[in-house]
Amino acid sequence: MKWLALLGMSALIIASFQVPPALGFPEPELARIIFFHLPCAFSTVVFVLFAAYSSYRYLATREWIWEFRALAATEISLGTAVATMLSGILFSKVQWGAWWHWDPRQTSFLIVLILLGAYFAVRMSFEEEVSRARAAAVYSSLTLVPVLFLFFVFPRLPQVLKNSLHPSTTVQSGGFSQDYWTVVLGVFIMLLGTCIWIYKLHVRTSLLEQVLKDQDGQLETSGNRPTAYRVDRGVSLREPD
Amino acid sequence: MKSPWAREIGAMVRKEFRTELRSKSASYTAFMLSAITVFTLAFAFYGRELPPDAASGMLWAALLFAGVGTLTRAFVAEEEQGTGDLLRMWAHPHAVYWGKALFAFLQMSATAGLVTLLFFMLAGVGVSNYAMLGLALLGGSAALAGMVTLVSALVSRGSNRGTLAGVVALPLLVPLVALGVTAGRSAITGLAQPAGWASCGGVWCYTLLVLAMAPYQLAAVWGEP
Amino acid sequence: MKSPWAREIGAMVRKEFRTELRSKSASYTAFMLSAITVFTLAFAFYGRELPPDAASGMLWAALLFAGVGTLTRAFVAEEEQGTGDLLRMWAHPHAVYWGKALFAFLQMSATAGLVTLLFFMLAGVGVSNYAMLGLALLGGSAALAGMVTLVSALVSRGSNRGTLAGVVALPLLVPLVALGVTAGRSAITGLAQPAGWASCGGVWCYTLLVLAMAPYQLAAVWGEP
Amino acid sequence: MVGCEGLGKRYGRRWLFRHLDLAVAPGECLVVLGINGSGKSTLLKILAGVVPATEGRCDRGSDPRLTLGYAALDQPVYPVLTVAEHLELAAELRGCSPRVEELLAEVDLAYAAGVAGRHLSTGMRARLKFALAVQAEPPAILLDEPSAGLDEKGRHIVGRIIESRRARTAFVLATNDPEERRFATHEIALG
Amino acid sequence: MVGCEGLGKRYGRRWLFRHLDLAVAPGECLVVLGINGSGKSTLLKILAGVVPATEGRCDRGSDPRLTLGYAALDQPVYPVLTVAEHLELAAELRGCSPRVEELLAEVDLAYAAGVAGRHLSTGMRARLKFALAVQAEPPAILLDEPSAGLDEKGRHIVGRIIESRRARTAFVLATNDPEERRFATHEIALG
Ligand code: HEM
Ligand SMILES: Nc1ncnc2c1ncn2[C@@H]1O[C@H](COP(=O)(O)OP(=O)(O)OP(=O)(O)O)[C@@H](O)[C@H]1O
Ligand SMILES: Nc1ncnc2c1ncn2[C@@H]1O[C@H](COP(=O)(O)OP(=O)(O)OP(=O)(O)O)[C@@H](O)[C@H]1O
Ligand SMILES: [Mg+2]
Ligand SMILES: [Mg+2]
Repeated sequence: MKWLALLGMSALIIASFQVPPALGFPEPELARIIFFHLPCAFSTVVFVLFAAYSSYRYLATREWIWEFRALAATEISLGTAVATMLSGILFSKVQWGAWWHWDPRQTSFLIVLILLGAYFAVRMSFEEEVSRARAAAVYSSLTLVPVLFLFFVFPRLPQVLKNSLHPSTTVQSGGFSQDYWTVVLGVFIMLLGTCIWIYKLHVRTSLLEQVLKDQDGQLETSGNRPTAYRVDRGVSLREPD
Repeated sequence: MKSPWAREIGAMVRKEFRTELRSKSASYTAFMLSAITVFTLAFAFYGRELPPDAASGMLWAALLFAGVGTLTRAFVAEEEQGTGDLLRMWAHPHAVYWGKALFAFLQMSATAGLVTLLFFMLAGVGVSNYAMLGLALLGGSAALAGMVTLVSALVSRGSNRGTLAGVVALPLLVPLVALGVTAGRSAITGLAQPAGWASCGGVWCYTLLVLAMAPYQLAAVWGEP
Repeated sequence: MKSPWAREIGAMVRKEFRTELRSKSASYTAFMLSAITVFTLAFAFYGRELPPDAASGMLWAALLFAGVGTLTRAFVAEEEQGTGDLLRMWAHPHAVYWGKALFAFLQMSATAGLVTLLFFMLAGVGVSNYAMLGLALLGGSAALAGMVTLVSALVSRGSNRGTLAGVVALPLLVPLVALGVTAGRSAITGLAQPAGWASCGGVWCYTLLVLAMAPYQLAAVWGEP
Repeated sequence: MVGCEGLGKRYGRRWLFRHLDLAVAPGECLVVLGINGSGKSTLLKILAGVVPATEGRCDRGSDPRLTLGYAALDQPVYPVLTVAEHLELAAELRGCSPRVEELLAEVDLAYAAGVAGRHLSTGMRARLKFALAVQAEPPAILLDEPSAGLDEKGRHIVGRIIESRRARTAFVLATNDPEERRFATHEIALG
Repeated sequence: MVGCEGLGKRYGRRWLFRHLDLAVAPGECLVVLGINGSGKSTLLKILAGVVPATEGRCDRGSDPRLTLGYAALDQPVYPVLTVAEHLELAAELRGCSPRVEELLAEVDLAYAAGVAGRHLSTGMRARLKFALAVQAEPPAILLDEPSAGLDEKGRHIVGRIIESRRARTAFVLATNDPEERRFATHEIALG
């Protein structure tokens, strides 16, 4: 399995240099950044969606597993989002000649990053597990719509498109040549696989932590199983006046 | 006899009004924030008269910050007083939400009116399409009230609530601001009317979305133990 | 052995730090708030870059949002928690004021630094006179901290008298902001340097005035039973 | 009727109690005993549904607003609402009749119907909270340190409140005051 | 040494008390009695200097921070500061030595030195407030309902605190609990 992954990656790397430069870009040679840029963006969407779903499931069925899944998914989506941003910044340096161009796409994606980051601010400020889980779940279900809006809708509003340099219609209009598509998709699948692997490990660890906590607590309690006992109504503890 | 819903929500709103009228803290803060905001933003451009399509941005920024600064207290105050538990035991979460959101909406639209008035007095820009501006502002206030009320409940039992509320509420409202600003621009300049109306519709969609989801999320995050 | 003053004020500042920055989230959250404030403001102006002589005003607006909103709670929170009486019994009013004002100043200037940094990083306007800008911002933060702390004490006791005092006191910030904006503008654009320095001096006079009278007013309004 | 199954509460690493099964029926009065910090109030708060349990579940009846009453020493009231307004608000939210005069007479607070919450003395506040707890005549009432801070007369009122409702109400009392063990039909010791 | 001359307190139309002259010397313990709402706590708050008197004047000694201790049932503590931090803060502001271990041992709260104020139970909070009140060993100590909410052991601690300081300290107790009249050298009934 690992070897397969390694093989695939090396193949993709070679392929990414085999494909001809994309002439659509100011700097055709360096357009290859897109092979990293776009898959990261896509995986971000995937994990954001899944995180929102898990949060919803947690609220529906109060099972811890869903809370752990939501947490893991959000962490990974934040990671890929940062990767998108970094590659994008690099991209804008080489293509537009400035690290930060104040492009609507950049602004909106910055807010996406903040939305994802705030999830952890929320988590950190609740010390009790139950309340923390609920607050986090509700927050992440709240973020779904804004994230999707900033991700897909806002950059494509006409009045925004007109003063944005960032390409946004390449995919829909099939702007990518066949070989580009194959590489992009290949990298996307690779990335997704890796992310899912990390994600699974993450969920496992949080489950184990939870179990451990309860165990420890049990050890600390002095066999604490209080039981009610009937009192003889005849006796009154009131002192005789 | 009124329907139970009307009765419960009415009771909540009445309670909020009484509290507010007797300890004028919230309206004081609202007044303070909006006044300072508008003044500063208007002053930012004093001497040079305001490019009309920047005006909309300022207006919405002012509203956003005044709103977030004021309304986040809704549930935070309850928890700080320790009266949150009373509501939790007496009331249905949805009634609590609607009551507080309604009050917040009234407060917010009052603030919005004040801000807008001050703003156009100070900045001296004309409006070419009042209907659009009004609709956008109304929808905006509703969405602000609905969202910030929910956020205030979300953070009310966490630590350093004050800051957290801002951190959570502001980015969630950015889409609203984006749409509102667009609508405002075309309302002020009179250009790109279709786009303006579209974003006005967007604002209202966002509002409905918020108000549809919020009560259930409140029940989850605040209503239960 | 430190002087009693140093010890008492130090204790107050330490207590504020512990209260505000206890949970590990606090500083993270505070940082995010100032960031978000700037971004949201920037967002309200998407698509059109900022005229350099408006930048100063925006900067001050951002400062006010990020700073004042939280600072007004300084004393209000004490009274709402019911811990005000503890301070009244344990501490000398002046020590309380200086402690809280100092903490507010630290918080405020940290925010100011951060906001300014982000602001100029993102807004892409150059500064032609750093010294002037820095001085203006520093003085401004001090004045804001001192003033807002006092106002918070005025309104904290809940009596309408206090609220009224607050309403009267707060517009006093307006001249400060006006001076600050003017100084900032000439610091950024590099035009009208003399006027800039003048208003920079104005900011500092204002600061000294506030800090000179505030402790006594506090002792009168808050210190006595 | 109030109860719980396999109830457990953990703060950090420490379990206050665990595997707790209770079922208090009308006519019974369960007195919760234990030293300071043993978890009495926490247990009552969990039963009242204002603090989440770590494990297990509680039975609070169909609609807790009408089936559960709760009064605790530490529970604040609204600072600016008057005594009467508290009762009206609670009644409108719960959907029962306010019975202001009747209740205030029962707890002997009628003279203070117009006093704001923040101006109430300890004992007056305790009386108001009793009135609020029994307003809907719920089948289950939870009282946390009922007679703390009450004068002679107040303690008699507590006695009357409990005795007069015994037959149709399940009581749970958390207390440090040996006096109050006289109400117990059952007792449980925590910690 | 704590006292007042011609002290009077009016709320609206109602005088809680008037023309009140007190002088409690070390060795004496004044117990303030009265029904709920008669003004016991208000009197203590006025003596402590946190509530203004309507007329008359109080004597709190040269520097109330060091000459007066006050602990009341209704007095909250800082939610986020820990028990130990409360004692350190108070000591640094007053300018006396913190004596954290010593005091916490006396009130039997050493095990909770690191617990935040909002996580304290009623009885634990009461103990913390005793520790704060006696920290500077002031010549006058005011206690409002000291043993309310305390368990058996806690009530013994109250007894020890008072008895051990009798000789050098003037005590004023406001209480509804007949038990506590046993400390009285003098009594006064309000209302
Ligand atoms: C910090 C800067 C940047 C950020 C945050 C960013 C972010 C994104 C995101 C989130 C997507 C996927 C969402 C979508 O498809 O709508 C995307 C797609 C894309 N980006 Fe960027 N990007 C940045 C800079 C750049 C630059 C400088 C270029 C090249 C000039 C570029 C080229 C592309 C292309 C070609 C796509 C696919 C367009 C499509 O979806 O049709 N990006 N970018
Ligand atoms: N939110 C919390 N986080 C951590 N610990 C807590 C929290 N709330 C309470 N505790 C701890 O739980 C224990 C039980 O508190 P509780 O108020 O139930 O005690 P209690 O039995 O009512 O005591 P008392 O007789 O003094 O009222 C205390 O030791 C307290 O420190
Ligand atoms: N700020 C205020 N404004 C108006 N009335 C007040 C105020 N504070 C207290 N009162 C009234 O003063 C009276 C005395 O209150 P206080 O708390 O001193 O009573 P108390 O003797 O301590 O009663 P308890 O035994 O219940 O503690 C009460 O009737 C209360 O309503
Ligand atoms: Mg308790
Ligand atoms: Mg009292």
